[in-house]
Amino acid sequence: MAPAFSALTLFDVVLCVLIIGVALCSSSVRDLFAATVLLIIYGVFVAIAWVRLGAVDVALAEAAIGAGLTGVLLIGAVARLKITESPAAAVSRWQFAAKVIPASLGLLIASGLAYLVLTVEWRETLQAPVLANLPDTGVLNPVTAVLLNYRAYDTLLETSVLFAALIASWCTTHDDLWGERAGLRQHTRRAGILATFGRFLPPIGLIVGIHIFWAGADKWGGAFQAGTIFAAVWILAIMAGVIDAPNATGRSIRSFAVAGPMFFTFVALTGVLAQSFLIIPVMVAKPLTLAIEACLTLSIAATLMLLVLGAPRRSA
Amino acid sequence: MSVIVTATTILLLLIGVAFFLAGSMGLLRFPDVHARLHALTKADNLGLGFITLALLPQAADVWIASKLVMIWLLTMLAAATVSQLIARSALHEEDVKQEPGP
Amino acid sequence: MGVNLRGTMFALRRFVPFAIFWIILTSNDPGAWLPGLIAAGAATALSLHLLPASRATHVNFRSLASLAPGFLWRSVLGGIDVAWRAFHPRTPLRPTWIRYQVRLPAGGPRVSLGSELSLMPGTLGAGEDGDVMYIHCLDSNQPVLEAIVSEEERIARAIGFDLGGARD
Amino acid sequence: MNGSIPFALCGAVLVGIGLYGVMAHDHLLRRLIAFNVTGSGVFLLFGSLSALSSGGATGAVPQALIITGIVVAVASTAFVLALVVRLKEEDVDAPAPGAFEGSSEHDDHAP
Amino acid sequence: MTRALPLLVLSTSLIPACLIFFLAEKSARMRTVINLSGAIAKLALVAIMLEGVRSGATYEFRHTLLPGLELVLRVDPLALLFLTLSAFLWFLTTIYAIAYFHNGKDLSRFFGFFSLCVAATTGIALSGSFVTFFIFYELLTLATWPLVIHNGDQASISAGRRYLVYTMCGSALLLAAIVWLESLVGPIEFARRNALAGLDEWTLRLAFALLVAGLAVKAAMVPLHGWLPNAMVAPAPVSALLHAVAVVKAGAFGIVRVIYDVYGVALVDGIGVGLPLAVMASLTIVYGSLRALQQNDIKRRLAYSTVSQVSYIVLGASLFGPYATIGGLAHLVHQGLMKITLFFCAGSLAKQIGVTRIDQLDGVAHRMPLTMSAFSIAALGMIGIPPIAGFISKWYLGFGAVQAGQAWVLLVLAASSLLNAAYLLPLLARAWLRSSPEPTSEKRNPESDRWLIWPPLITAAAALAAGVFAGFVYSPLSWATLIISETYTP
Amino acid sequence: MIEAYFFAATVLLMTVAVCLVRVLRGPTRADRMMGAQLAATAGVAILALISPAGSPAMLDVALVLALLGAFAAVAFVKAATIDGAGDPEEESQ
Amino acid sequence: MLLDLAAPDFPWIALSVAIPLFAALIAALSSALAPVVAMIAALLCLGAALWTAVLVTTHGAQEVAVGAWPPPLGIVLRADGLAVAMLITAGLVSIAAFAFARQAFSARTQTPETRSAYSFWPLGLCVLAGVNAAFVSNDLFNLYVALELTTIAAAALVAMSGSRAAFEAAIRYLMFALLGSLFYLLGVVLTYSTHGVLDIRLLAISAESGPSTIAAAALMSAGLMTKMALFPLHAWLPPAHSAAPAPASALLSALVVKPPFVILLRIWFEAMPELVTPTLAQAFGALGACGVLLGSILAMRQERLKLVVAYSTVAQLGYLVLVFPLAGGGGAQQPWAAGAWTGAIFLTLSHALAKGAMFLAAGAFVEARGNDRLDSLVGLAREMPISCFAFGLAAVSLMGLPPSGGFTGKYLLLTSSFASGQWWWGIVLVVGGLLSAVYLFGPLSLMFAREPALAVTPVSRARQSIALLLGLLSILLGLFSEAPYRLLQVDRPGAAAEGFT
Repeated sequence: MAPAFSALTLFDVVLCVLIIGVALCSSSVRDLFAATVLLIIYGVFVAIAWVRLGAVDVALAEAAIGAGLTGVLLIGAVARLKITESPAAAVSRWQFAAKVIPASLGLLIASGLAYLVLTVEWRETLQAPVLANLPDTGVLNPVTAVLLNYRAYDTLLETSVLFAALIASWCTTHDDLWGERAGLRQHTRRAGILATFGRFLPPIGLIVGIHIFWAGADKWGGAFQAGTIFAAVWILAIMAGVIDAPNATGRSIRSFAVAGPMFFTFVALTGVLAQSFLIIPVMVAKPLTLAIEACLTLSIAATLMLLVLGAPRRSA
Repeated sequence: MSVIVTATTILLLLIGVAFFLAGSMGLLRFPDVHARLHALTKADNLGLGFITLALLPQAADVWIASKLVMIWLLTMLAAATVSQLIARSALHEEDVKQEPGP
Repeated sequence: MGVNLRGTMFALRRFVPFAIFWIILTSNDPGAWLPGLIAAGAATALSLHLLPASRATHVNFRSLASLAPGFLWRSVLGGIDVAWRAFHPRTPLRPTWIRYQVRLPAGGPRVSLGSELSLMPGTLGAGEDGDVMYIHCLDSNQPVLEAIVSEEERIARAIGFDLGGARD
Repeated sequence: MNGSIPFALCGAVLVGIGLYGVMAHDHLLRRLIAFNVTGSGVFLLFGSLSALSSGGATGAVPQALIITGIVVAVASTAFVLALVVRLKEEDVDAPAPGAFEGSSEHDDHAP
Repeated sequence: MTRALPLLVLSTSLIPACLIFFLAEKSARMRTVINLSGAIAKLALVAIMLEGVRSGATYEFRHTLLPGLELVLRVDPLALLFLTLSAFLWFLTTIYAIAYFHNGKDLSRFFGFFSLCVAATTGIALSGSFVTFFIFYELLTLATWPLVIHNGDQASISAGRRYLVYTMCGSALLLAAIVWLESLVGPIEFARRNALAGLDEWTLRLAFALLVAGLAVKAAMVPLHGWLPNAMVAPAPVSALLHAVAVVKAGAFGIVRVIYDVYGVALVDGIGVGLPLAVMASLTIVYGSLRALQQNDIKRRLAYSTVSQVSYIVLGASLFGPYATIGGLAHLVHQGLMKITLFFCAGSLAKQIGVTRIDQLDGVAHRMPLTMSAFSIAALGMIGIPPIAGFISKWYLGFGAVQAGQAWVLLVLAASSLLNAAYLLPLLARAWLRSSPEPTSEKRNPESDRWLIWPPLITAAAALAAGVFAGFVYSPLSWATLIISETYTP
Repeated sequence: MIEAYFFAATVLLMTVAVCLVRVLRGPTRADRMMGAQLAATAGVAILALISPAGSPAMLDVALVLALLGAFAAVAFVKAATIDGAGDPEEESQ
Repeated sequence: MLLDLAAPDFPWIALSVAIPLFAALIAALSSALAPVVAMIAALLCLGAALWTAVLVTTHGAQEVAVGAWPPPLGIVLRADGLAVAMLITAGLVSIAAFAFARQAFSARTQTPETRSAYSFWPLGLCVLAGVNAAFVSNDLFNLYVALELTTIAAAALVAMSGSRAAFEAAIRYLMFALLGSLFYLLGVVLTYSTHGVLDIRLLAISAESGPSTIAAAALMSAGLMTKMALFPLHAWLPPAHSAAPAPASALLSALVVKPPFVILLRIWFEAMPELVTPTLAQAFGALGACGVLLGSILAMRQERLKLVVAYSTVAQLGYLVLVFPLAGGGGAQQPWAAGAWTGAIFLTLSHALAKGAMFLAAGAFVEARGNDRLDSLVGLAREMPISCFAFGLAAVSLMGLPPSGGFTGKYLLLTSSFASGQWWWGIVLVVGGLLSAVYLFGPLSLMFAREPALAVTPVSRARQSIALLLGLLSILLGLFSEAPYRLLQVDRPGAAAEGFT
């Protein structure tokens, strides 16, 4: 047990204060772009917080998604749309109320939760059964065991959420742009800095991603983290103009995006042979889990990539 | 031996942190975007380098140590590249006055 | 056959670093060798797809290694330089721009020149326009032009490129 | 004091801040940012409560749930963003008063 | 068979309704065939049941809605009284309507809803439980509304709106009262009398008030009658339906059911709500007659007359004496026969020679003698001239009132008869005694369409027969006596 | 030793906190973006510093951060071009 | 290996999630196959649900432990009466919506593939999968994911028409829905952290009321109420439901708002019945009553048919939460009065069918007239009698007039309100019915009006009949309530009969 007040605690407290500070700034700063940048910074610190909480898997996900992909997503949109807050909108009584009521509600909820945190005796009872049944799951990473075995059904639905979001975001395009490449038409200077970066980094990202995927089974990481990394480097290559963005009508990209959930659903359906659903037999647990994860990783990568690029859009 | 290692580590840590501080100071105090980019790119990467260096003796094995170095290299690569991009992005044609040849 | 052999060599020159990278990542876990093979292979294939092998990408590792200490040292100097200016009460800066007629071949070499300049004292690459590279200098009193020229020559040596030939 | 108490409190505060942002801002993207803050606040609270009760690291089940939650959140964010961007394009095509009041170019160099 | 018969008789109009909706507009012949065969089948079934019930048989159909809560169709004498009336009049009205709407528009829709209306009326008549009654009562509202607005013009639509406002509010009250009572005692069936015994008096009174208020809307009792005069903008067959066959009768029938089969005479008497109801009915009788006097439009005057006449039924039921009740129940039929005759004739007048106002009636009897003869018989019956049916009802009502010790009712009856005479006789006088203002040089005989002539003649004859042959075993009066003997003997 | 690392990490946190001023004040977007850049680098350093206290997994987090930290800036420079999908280095600049 | 399809433990309910999911993926791959695949999937869903209904009525509630992991470690799918009834309804409505959508969104008739023709099918199937998942799942977090799946697909359906208004409505919807999700998630987090379980049944065993349990329940309810558009969080619904294309509106209004209500029922009736205090129950009822009144009044003031129908959804959803003050008591004790719980579910079912019918009919009107303004409904009773009839049947059910499913539900709720002496809720029910008559007979009158004829684009009778069938079903639900009633009683939570104590 750590001593009452150590450098670790100091660090934790400073980290927490900083996270809160960044969140506050992000919420109160007038400039939208600044708010977005602050969200990225926030993501970095939250990832560190997860590390401190011993949740490496989450930290990986937060680092890849919170600090990486969400940043790309938001910054790209905000910077391009050049949306900023109106300098001084007319101040009315209502506007005042419109701040005070949410503020008091926020305060109420925050203090209520804080009160609960300090007074209630919290219980975590599932860690023991998770570990006890680990041998039957074929993996050694308990988080992966939960994601792909104990609560694989959650994961199945979750990949469906991603899939639905993809179709949904395609649905926002202009009718006449259907069949065009995803997002804007990217172009770069040939052999420029960006292009070179986009040629150089993806292989490294690929290795890191595969590593995270591989480590996911037994140590930490997994399909989502790896998929996010793949998606990120894929996007980089597209933004660097090295490869073309896929188009939504292309059969191959559709297959790519659909393969993971489809295979997963298929495995789930084979469970009916055993009068159940989504059974991962102990005998083939490891290979089957890895196969599902691999398919999911690819689909998550493709889906996130397409989500971040967005629907086909007209160049300004 | 271990005292020396510890002392070195702490020294390196201090240097690393100092460079980070320098980067932040530069970011705050320098007058324009490009000057600030100098501070960001150079100081922080150096700071990370020294911190990596400070960590190397404590690393559990050589692989961990190499990994730390890899991370540093990767950060440096990314930072150097991106700083150029930002610099170019923030560049306006009229800013470039001098035109000496090589 | 010769082409194939050269292709294999090119591939191998990339495969090996990737494989080493993998081994470092996995702390040399023997169980991860097989996926490592796949990973490094995939990375190589991707790399060759994105950046087809050519003269310009042919890096001489030995000269690169010989470059490293100097580069590191200069980047330390760069860090100290900028740190000094940052902490200095008056922040002594005389920023200026240089348009440098770059002689290295386009692509990796030029980008690495820009990157290295960005880590060295007083200079910051800002991309190119045609063959002109924009370089931002923190202090116009520093002998930056010489530093740039010598850096460019070092890189040319490392990739075995004859600068004189490209000079007009 | 248990090590994860600060994080739990931090999560609680983040939820409050985020909810304030969601309700107080009228700009869609700012709300989206606030959503993300709230979401991560909830997750942080979750993780730290789990760590709190197991006296150390966050349990595997909460971790898995949080990862699921993060992915769901990023999917929703991406979709909302796509909608917002598209709505903005509508505004450009045919300027009309609506969701983007004051969306005209604001001076980038204002302090 | 005993189980299926009520369902069958219901389906004789329900099935045609469903079929007709899907007929193409132009297949008029098919429509007629379906309509008439339904009507004839229904008459046949009714005849079978009349015979059966008189000899003591009961027919019952049950369908479980929720466990314990059943849709009950039961044939008892009271049900059969109403059913016979509606079956008979449906048949005639159908014939009349086919002729009336010759080459009209939206007829599939019209006849569909028309049949649906009759189905609802049948259902109301056969209802064996309160919920069943309510179901068909609401169905009637819904099925009538498209008929009221059939013309589709502004006046019809606003009349339709008014009709809905009244009836929907009424059924809301009714529903609330039904559910309230059922939440206390369980599903209420009409056969199971005295179910409410033991409930708190004020609960009973309040519920009774709600029930009667809900039903009085359809029965057009003052002050809830406002919809009825407006609804006369609907085509004549619809008015016939509203006034004689279905809607107002359903309300009155419901009140009778409430008094006799839900509360029971003794209970109603015990909680003392009979007299107020009788007073209400009397007020309505007088008020309706007075308002009728003021109308110049024929159909409007007839409408107010309905307001007045239907309350005879309520009055009879609320007086409790066997004679009064017999009078009221008989009047249910008598009024139907007479009123439908009047509306048929009014419709023919409007359709054939464009006469809609009273001041246009001069000499009309010479142009349309048959129509006006029927009209006259019905009008005289309304006034209470013997031996036409109306006289029988009034006689029994008066007798019953005296028997029940409510002699003041006689005054009401007398006043009402005078008023009836006052607003109906001038019509007859104008039609028969005056000559038409312009020379009658019509190219075609306005009575050439026999399908418009026969129905009023038949109903007029029936009204006459009901009076003359009141002692005949199947006459309305005898049947009412049969019903009442069951109520009062046990 | 761990304590020292954590102290150093704490100082780094504070360094980043100071830099928030730049993000908040701008004035240009590039300035703000630099804040994110700094946070990513500092985050890598912090993760590296606290990793000896935990599992080597933390280094993987640092690795991911190092790899992806720069991406937002790339998205930014691209979005800052005229059509939002270009390259600041293009001749049109 | 032989499959024993008739075995009571065959995981039919899991199929009702997996089949539409699989179909959505196939539909995303090939837009040519999509309409057929969607229809087959919906039919299979319905078939599975019906068969489950048979099994459930004969063998009692069924459970499928996904992956054979029993809770608390795993997730349990549970088919009780409520779940199966909802599954059947979802199947019916989606079949109708898909059949109606075939023409507008068929890729085969439009070459090359278009945006909406492509995306409708996967999204529609995702909605079906999402609501089915929410109906059968017994795990609080899993329900969250299911809700999110539904929400995202539904919001995309809102945006599908591609108009500015549609995008605005979709964003507004998402903002509310995401806020709701956050509240719900926060509640789930507190629940798990307090009790260490997510399974509703296990929670019922272990839940003792502490401050965190109360907070969790409150937060989850707030979130769910946002998602089901309960007053005062209803503002998103009307623009969203009216902006979507007709078949999508049908799915949205009929299905998408239902899972939050079902979950709300499960949380309060199954997991934490002892938390409900009389004040809380009355507060729920008050919100519902406000929703009924406000929704109805706003519905009267609309100029567009789809908005009228959408506001009517707000009103109708208000009825449902009256179940909280009315549950239990005398009404649930008598055999003929199954109680407010059953009543509310009857209302839910019939609302789904009727609203589906109404939106499909409205869709036919829009196709015929090119817009959905009320004044362009004039004369449609002659031009499109089938659709008008369908609209009328649906209106009957929504007004709670007999004989319809709406009436059965309303009768049961009314009985409960009188039996428990809470006549004021009875007044709300009665007045709400009258108000709904006002706003529904308005459009109906216009249809019957005879004004100068407007131009009509013909809509095939077959497609019009789809709405008619749905409307008819909502009527038949009332006429044949016994079987659904028996189904709903399977594993009815104790609190539904005994009331909250």
